[in-house]
Amino acid sequence: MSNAATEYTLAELCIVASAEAFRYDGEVLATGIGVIPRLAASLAMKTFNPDLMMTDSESFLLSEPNPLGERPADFQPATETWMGFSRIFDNVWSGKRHAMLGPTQIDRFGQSNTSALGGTYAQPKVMMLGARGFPGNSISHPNSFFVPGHNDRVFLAGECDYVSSVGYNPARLPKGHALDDIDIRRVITDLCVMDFGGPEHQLRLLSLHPGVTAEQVQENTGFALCIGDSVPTTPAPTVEQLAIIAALDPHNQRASQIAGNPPGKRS
Amino acid sequence: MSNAATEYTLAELCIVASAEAFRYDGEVLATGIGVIPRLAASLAMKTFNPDLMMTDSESFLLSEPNPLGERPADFQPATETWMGFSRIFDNVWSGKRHAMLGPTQIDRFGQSNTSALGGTYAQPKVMMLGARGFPGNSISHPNSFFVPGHNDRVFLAGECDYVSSVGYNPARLPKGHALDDIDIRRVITDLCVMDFGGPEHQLRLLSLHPGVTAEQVQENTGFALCIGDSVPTTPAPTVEQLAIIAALDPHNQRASQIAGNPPGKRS
Amino acid sequence: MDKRMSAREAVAQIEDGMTVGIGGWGPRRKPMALVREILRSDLKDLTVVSYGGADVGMLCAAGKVKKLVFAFVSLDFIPLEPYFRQARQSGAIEVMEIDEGMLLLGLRAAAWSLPFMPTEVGLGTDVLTHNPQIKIIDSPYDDKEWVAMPALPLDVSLIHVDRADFRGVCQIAGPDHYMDDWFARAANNTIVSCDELVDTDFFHDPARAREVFWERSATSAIVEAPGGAHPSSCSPRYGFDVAHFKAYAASAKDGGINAYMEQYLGADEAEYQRNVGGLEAITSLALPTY
Amino acid sequence: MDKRMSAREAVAQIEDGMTVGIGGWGPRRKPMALVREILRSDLKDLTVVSYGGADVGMLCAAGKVKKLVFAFVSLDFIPLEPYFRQARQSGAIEVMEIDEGMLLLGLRAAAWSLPFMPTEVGLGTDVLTHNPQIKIIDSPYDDKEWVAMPALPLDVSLIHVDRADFRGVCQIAGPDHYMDDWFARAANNTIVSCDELVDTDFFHDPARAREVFWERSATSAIVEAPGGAHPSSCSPRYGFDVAHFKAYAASAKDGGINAYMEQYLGADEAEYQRNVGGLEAITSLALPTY
Repeated sequence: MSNAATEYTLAELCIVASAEAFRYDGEVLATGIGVIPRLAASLAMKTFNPDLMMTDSESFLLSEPNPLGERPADFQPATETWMGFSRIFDNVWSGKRHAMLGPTQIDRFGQSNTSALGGTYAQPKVMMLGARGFPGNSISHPNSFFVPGHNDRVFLAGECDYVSSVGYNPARLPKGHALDDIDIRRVITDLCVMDFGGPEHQLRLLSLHPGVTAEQVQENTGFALCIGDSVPTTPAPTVEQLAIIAALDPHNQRASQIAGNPPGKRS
Repeated sequence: MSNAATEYTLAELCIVASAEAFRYDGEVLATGIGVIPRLAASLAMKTFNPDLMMTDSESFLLSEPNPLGERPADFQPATETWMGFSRIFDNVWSGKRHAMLGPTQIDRFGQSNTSALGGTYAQPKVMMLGARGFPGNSISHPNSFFVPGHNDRVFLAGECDYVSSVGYNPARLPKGHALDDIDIRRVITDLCVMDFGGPEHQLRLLSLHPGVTAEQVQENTGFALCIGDSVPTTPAPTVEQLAIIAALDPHNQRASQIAGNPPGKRS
Repeated sequence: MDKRMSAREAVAQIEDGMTVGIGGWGPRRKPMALVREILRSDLKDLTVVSYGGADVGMLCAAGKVKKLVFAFVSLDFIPLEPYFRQARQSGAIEVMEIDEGMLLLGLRAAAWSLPFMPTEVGLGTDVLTHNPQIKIIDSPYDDKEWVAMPALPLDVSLIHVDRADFRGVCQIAGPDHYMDDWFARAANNTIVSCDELVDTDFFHDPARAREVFWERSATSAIVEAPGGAHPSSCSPRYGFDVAHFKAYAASAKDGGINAYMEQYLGADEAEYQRNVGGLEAITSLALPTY
Repeated sequence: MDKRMSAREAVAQIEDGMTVGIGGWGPRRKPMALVREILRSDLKDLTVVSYGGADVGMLCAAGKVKKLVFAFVSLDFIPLEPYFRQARQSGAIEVMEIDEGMLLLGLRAAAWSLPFMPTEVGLGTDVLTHNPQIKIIDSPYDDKEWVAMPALPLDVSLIHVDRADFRGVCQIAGPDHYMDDWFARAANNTIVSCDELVDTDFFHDPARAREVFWERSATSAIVEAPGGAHPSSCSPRYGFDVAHFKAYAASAKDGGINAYMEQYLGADEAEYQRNVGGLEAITSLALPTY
């Protein structure tokens, strides 16, 4: 698995970088919502963390991830355990899960917003999905974020318009909890990989995608990032990883996930 | 259904008298623990309350009660709904159940004991089953009692040695509850039928089995009963009821439920 | 007890101001024939509790909803429900916006006759900011604070299932029953529409009885409604209607709910089905691939 | 992750003083091969949580139990478990005697990482008199008092299932899984014995996957133990052993547990099975009729 590819798309780079978030998870339910997070979790399960669990996005756990999109008529999913939506919460509240999600806003505390933008709470300017399962996910188990368009509207300067998920915000810390109990893992974007490992849980740059500069990331982020002296480049996918991704995504849904489907190495 | 039988056993009389407890229940789970309560609930379901629900004593609700004991090899139970033990509690806590049980002690409050007799709690003289589901049954839904041997050890003078189920005891009434919230229905014994409809929920004689006197019942009860001026005789089973009971109990298990299997009309 | 009745009779049991739970999930197995009957009625001021899809969007748009208890409203492949958005963005409805799991806990508390369920879910988020009626409590066993998620007792629940008998034994043959069992148990009056009415002996097979998720005492009314989940899915019978949902979403931008209802709703379910291409077209809709 | 190990290796993970949950119900599907391995060990001071049958009786009689958390102990057709009675009547064990549903709530609270679950069950009874550690709380939503049933977190759970694969996917094919899913979820370390070890692809059939009641992450160890529920039942494979239970009960009056163990226990499960007539005799035991 060390045969670095020379040609790959940015989406594929993001899939591989996102898969890394699940490497040391052991046996947890890996939930990737959206094409790139789902392929990332699937890739991790197919390669370096075979202990991961995954659903069919409907009601069963699978021993092998399903490929995305239409499947042959004779395709038999490798179901292993019924896992209807009500049972998902038994898992969530046990903490044995790692979700990777794409909220609309992420603030400097790692709080995120899936619900509403602007206006007032009684009459928001833009209504989105609602709080969904974010409150429960964020207080119960590790979470990572994937952002296909890194800009300062997502990584906003202030606090989220609506806080769907808890972050490292001392002002909101519940009694009896510690900031260190909150476990936000990786933030993968079209520009870079980050985590909240900076001083006082500051968002920290871990690696830059090829051709991206730290300044570019900072300019597109509404708050100060923790940037080390030398930031490594996000590793390229290997040829083997690209083949597995292609098999998991036979209809190339990944090509439509990042605007323009740019190559992974940007000039 | 008005064709009174002339020959019947005391057990059969008790089954018919116990079935009456379920007459006006509507659509609830009727749980009769033991041969006579189970036959009573089954008889009620087969005749005057077809809306009753009943389990197979294992894990399914039945549309028709199963006969007792060994059944023909080709017997097909009329399962209608999975009802494993964990789901029983969903039903219990909804209140849509009426259980008929046979505790070892019943005191003047209608409190009952299934757990321990004598000695100390740390070292009881006689250990029985434990509290079982009695605490939950008694606070959640109506309950009736069946006692195959009416005596003053069962209907004891003092309070139960261990209180498994709540009764009409003002000293134990939980905050925010009323005595009238507690719903003990019928107490059927080998001597009579009673309820807690006397003044201040006193145990009250409703009917005497043929050949039994009110004095005899009072002598065998450790506390004062409410006894009206004229106590009716427990109605005899009808010929039709006896036929249904015989079909429900083809191995005549009911014959071994009351010592000596006496006739219903005692001289 | 014969619990069969028409959709109109069933919906006539609902009163203005009642709290109505709706089963299903997003665009999946929603009791849409019953929702349509509400659209045809003059009911108003409902509090709706739902893992929301077009059920919520339609009822909001038609002015039936005073308050919505929800964690999300979505059509999945159309992530943002257009009429729900309009209702929120115009300030037309009150909301109790909570986490998906909190909604489940609230239903369970109601089903189990409890005032609340403790949870840490919601702590630190705007779920609590905007729901001051949800109390924070101390535990007698630790030094943490806990959310006391209040019970969500329902006056009525509306649920769609695959099959039912006249006494209210309901089978969900699809891969997930979602939270429908808890909607059934949390409600005072559970109205169930079914794609197929069957004889009781259909269930005299343990494999089928396993697909019955609540006892019949938790069902109050049975409405025969083949294709009644349309345009949502009723897997494994039929998928959701992508084209219809697209037309529905488009109507929010052009014409509004009145135009949508004018075109499709009809005076009853038979007319609705003629307007959307017929029952055979509904039951031929391909299942979605997830 | 290959979770297979011998019963001895699995039981070696248990330490003196630990809290051990035991699945099954009375004489039904008890993990008796694992219980027997505890009998062969020098483990002591266990807190046992069980819907009890001979598992509890044997462990009490063999001096393994410091404290018992229970609602009942019974062999059903022999209502009073003889060794459990002896242990109680000699004051040999501490007890937390609670209602069956309270036990379920305590397991669920542990599974859901909650400190307690509110319930009215126990109010007015001696469950509370003798368990002062169970606190009564006020609700923020009404004026009643409520029992705060504390979580029952388990260090270890022992469960017997029909089939499992090496990764810990467990199938219970019998008519009821009892509370085993909650025992599995409430425990830090869930040790599962199985009548049959199967390949993973056995479960690639939704009907079988439906009989899997917890995800494999809730299983820590898999012990292959054909007939391992004996003398309890493992429906639909075999019933409980009436003759053996009668001999077991008789031993309590004559000879005691040492005589019973001397006659049957053996150095390992193979020897035990020879002593009780062999595996074929076990798997031929008729199912009970209820």
